[in-house]
Amino acid sequence: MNTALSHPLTRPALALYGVNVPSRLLLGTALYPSPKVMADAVKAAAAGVVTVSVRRETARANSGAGFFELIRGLNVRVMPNTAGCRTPREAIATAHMARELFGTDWVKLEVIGNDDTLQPDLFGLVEAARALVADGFKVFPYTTEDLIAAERLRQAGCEVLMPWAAPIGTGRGLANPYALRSLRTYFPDTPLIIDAGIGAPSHAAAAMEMGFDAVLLNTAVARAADPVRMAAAFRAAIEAGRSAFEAGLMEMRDTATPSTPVAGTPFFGLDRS
Amino acid sequence: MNTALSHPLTRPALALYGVNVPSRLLLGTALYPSPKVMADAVKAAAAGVVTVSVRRETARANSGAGFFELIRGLNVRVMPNTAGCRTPREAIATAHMARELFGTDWVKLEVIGNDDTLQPDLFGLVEAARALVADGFKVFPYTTEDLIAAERLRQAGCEVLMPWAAPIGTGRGLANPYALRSLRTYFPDTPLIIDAGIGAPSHAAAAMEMGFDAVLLNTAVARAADPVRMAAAFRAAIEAGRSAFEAGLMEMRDTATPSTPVAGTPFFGLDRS
Amino acid sequence: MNTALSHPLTRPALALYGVNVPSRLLLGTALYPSPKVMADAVKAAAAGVVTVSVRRETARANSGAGFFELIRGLNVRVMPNTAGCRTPREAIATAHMARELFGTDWVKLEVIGNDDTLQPDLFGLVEAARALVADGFKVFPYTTEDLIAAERLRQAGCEVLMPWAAPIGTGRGLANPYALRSLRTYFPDTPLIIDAGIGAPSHAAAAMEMGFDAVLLNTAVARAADPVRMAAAFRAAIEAGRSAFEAGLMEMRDTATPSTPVAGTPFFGLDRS
Amino acid sequence: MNTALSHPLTRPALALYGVNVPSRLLLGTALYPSPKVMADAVKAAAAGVVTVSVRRETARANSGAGFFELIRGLNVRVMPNTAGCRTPREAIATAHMARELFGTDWVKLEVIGNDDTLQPDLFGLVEAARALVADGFKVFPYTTEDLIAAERLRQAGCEVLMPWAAPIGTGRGLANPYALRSLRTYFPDTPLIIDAGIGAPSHAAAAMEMGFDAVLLNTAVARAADPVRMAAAFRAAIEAGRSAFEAGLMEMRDTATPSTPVAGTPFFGLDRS
Amino acid sequence: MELKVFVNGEPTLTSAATLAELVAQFGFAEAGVATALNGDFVPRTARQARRLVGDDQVEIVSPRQGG
Amino acid sequence: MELKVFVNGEPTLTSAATLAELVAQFGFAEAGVATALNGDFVPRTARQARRLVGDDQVEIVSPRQGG
Amino acid sequence: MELKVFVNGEPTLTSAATLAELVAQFGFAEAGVATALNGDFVPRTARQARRLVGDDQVEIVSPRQGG
Amino acid sequence: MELKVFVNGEPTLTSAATLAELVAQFGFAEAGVATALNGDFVPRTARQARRLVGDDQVEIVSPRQGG
Repeated sequence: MNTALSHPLTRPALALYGVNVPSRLLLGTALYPSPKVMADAVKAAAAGVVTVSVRRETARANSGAGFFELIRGLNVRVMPNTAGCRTPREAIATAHMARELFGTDWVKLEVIGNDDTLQPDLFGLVEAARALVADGFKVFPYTTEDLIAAERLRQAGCEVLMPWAAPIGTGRGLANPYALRSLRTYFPDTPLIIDAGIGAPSHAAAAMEMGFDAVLLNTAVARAADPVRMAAAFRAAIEAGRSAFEAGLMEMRDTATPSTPVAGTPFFGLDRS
Repeated sequence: MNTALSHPLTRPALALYGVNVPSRLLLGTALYPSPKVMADAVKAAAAGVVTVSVRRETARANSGAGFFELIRGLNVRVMPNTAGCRTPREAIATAHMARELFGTDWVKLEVIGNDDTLQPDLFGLVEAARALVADGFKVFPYTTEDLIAAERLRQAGCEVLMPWAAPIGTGRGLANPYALRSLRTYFPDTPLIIDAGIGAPSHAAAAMEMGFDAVLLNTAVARAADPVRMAAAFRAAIEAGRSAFEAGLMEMRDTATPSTPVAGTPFFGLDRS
Repeated sequence: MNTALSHPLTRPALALYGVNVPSRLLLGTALYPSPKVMADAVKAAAAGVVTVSVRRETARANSGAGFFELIRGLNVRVMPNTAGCRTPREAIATAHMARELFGTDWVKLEVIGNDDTLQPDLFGLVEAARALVADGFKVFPYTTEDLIAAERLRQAGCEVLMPWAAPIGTGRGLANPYALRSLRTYFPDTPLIIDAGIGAPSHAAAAMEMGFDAVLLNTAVARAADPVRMAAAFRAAIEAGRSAFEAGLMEMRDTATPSTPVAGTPFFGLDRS
Repeated sequence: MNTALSHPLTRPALALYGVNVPSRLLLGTALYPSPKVMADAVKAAAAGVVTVSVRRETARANSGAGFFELIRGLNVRVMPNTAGCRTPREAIATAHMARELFGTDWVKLEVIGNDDTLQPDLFGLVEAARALVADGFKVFPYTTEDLIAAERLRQAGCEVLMPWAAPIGTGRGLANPYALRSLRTYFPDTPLIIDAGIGAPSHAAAAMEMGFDAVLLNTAVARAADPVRMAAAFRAAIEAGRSAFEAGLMEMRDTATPSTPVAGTPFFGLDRS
Repeated sequence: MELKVFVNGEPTLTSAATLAELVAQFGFAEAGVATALNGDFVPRTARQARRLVGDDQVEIVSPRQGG
Repeated sequence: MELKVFVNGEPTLTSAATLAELVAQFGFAEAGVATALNGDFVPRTARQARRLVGDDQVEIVSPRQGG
Repeated sequence: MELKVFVNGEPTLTSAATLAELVAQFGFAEAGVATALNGDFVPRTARQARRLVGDDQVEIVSPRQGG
Repeated sequence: MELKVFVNGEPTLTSAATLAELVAQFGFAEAGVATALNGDFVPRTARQARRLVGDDQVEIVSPRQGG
């Protein structure tokens, strides 16, 4: 977006834990048809952060090294997650292993309540966040639109919150826009990143128009017929939504109002029969 | 969108009446705070077409000349409208006057059924379209999502249709997405431009994701706090929606599915108490 | 609904072409598992009107007589339709045949634009309505939410309009509530009956809450697992929606407000830590 | 609904903590224009349960006695709430005072996270529920659609859950139908009562059609122009929604399908020009 | 001598001279059906007067379920 | 001798004999405006030939913003 | 000799020695109200035994409308 | 003499005395994997000091794709 890019000063960068992130699109690295497509998608998305995980290594495969090389080559900030963790204890140990491997104290904290819905367990999440903050982590909790959980996460020391749009991988978009608006209103100064459930660029644009600070997604790009092209589409949609938020959207109206001036309409006032 | 722009060949240009239009955003020229802002917005939007009108001239003002100069300077294709016309006869005479003044046979045909809703009068619209096509016009009818009216307009010789999203100036977005999908499915090969009712870039992106060919809007840009920035936002959103349509959106799912691989999850299978 | 029934005077009956109809539920007679279930459903629905059709008779079957007997036995006003007619001429001849057979000048006028969508052909509809009114019919046109078509049908002499909720048999409910509200507002004194597309009692209740005068449906009852029970459910939902409309619905609010009084809350003002 | 009432055996009564409740509508007693209107509304609603509260008494007013008399006269089961409580400790003490005053161990447990949104504090809610169950209460927790909180409340010994539709007093209806469906699916055998946020009978009917067991509301009735009539409307809508759920709703379809038989359509196959 | 007409779309040979006779020959109760000829309604009372000619398109309908 | 006509809805006395003269008298550039007479378009090239008569309804329009 | 306690949030001087006496002094029917002391519920039967001390926080509540 | 421990959930016989030796025996680059023992993280620098005992639950993980 030339215009956008041409007003850098009017565009406050996104600051997360004091770090300026160059883009409001955070992208996952899983589910792509190939590592090359993943790398190309990350570039096309101009992603500000990429999310990664840790998994059990096997002597034969030794797959970790290759993947890490690939990621390093992207020159994008990495945020490991604790995906699949069911308890605070698992999430805490996983976060520590990830910090050592990836050399970053940023962590996308997932504590999943059950395997069907992959819904955040808000209770375990707050407990794990408290412990990890105490251990010096910069915690990015994957949470719901729940206001009180958000408050507790802030009190636990989370400076950024990541509420879902809808359950992971559903691509349903904003399942509860009303509650998400309340969350945004209620935490005007906390960076809020919509994480999970985004299925289309229009969903991401709508989130940004509501004033959310960024969007984190994976499946909608990785599972597109053309992931690279879709990554570029999300990049543009997120810039569009952010620009619209900054540019001030018109008010929705109930009744029609002409755009073309009414004054001087030809034939006005003549017998129209 | 770099990626997008880097695949020009994969992106069939928008052809309207055999003319390749360089952008899928058509922009109105009314309601801006100033002519300068309008001109800057048209540039920021990289609009493929701008809409204009004809209005009664007065000896003193003689405002037409100045406006026309400004528009000519934009080097963008012009499409005059018949806004405010209540009968086919008015619309026909207005279209002829516009063709002589603007030197184009393109016309955005509006026949408004009533002044409150500014809703298209489908009956007058088809009648006027038939007459104007016979007079050699390239007619772009502003219509509703009505399938049968669409069929009659096609039969009348309209090669492009412009269904509304919602009434003019309401900014409500797609009021009846289900019916708009049917229209798109029912006319797979007719260029369909969503005209009127778009209030936010996410609305425009959603329309493009549904496979509509372009979007025509005015109020949402002109009435934004920062019209130029908003124009750029719509440009990006429309590119995003079109790219997403071409890139193949993921299927929406009812149930969650993990993005991060499940295989190799640490602590899996251990006693989790 | 006892209370409702106990205020008969406060409940203006539904008057259609000067005839007081005892219920705001109009029910179709097709698609039921058996004639008996149909008859029981009509009774459970306490339907004010039942819709019927005319179809080609064969010497062998001679099925018309038996059906007509069954319907006569229900002691409910009958309204024949012109379902399946594609042109005004077909609809007009069909309406005449139906009037002779059923001995009523009421007709549900359908002129279908195409067989896939079964969408009303507004052009043929207005033409046929004009002719049938001239022939002394009481025309109930099956139309869309289009305001201008509604105006033309009124001018053609239709004293009642029947806009769709969604295409026939889809059960999608109110596809365009915004446009339906406009229609209701725009024709405050014309009886408006929502016809087609209703899938659940909550859809019917919502239509009545918006101030529509009645609901006509068929598939949602006939295709229910238990049509008789579903008929009773729709009856109750339509009474509920109408009562709610008359009783004055609360305003929707953006922000929460306590129902239980705040004054006198125990422990108020004490240190809550 | 005669039909409904005529199949008592086919209608499993609502059993809450082993008690058969005669109606699926639970009604609040606050915000009515007068005690008489409240009493009449409870009767018109045929409410199965009414909710009440405890508030600070003053020597002069001594208003408690009169209110309690009125409620006793209604012969409806009473459920006191802990409205306004901000901490588990307040809620626990309030529940005990209510049990002593109203002579029931049923309690609608509210632990409110903040005064603006009146949103349940899921953390305090679970803690208070655990304590109250241990003290022998039958706890009806006012909660959100959160699955994990629901699981913890069940584990705490709550045999009934009361998820919100939307924040208290907003009348917005089902803010997140998708999540509410998941909750219903996930707890097929737990009585689930939709509590708060219902604004219109159609909202209540929709909740019942989704398979929820009952609806608890207050503002939508008390703040109606005619609360008594609105109470009757909600009663009918809830019966309608429940009957529809039991009767098996049709499947929503994307494409139209005729209700009137196609076979034997007059003029079929003739030249239709 | 027989005529070929179309009854409800089916080609039919008939000796009936009038629409009334045709209806009778099919064994339909006079009041049980309604008729159209070549796309236009023919009232019961007019069937007797309406003589058939070759290739006439006859519609004979009766009451049926409807939505 | 003067005629009364309506120009853009306003009653106007004019000595112009033709539509072309009327446009000129108003000081409009010939190519800067388009015209209609009594509801029908009159091309620029036809204005000279079109004589005015009493109560003619003349529309004179120029380019303007549109949506 | 008088004690200062808080009754429903209001500072109050009372000569009541017990919670039961306080309730009585306020003229409340014993069974018409429920009580809490310093945030904890005090059953009716325990009010007599519960002696008041300075700055006690007393809650005295009765039935009221609720949602 | 060999110990039975669980490595990433799999029962394994090993002669390694410490977590560091175990990682080495599996052929993992020391810095290429992270480890946990019985549910708690063990930093790279602490693996040498951490002696294995029977039935220890060892997790050995490396970088992978994530959402």
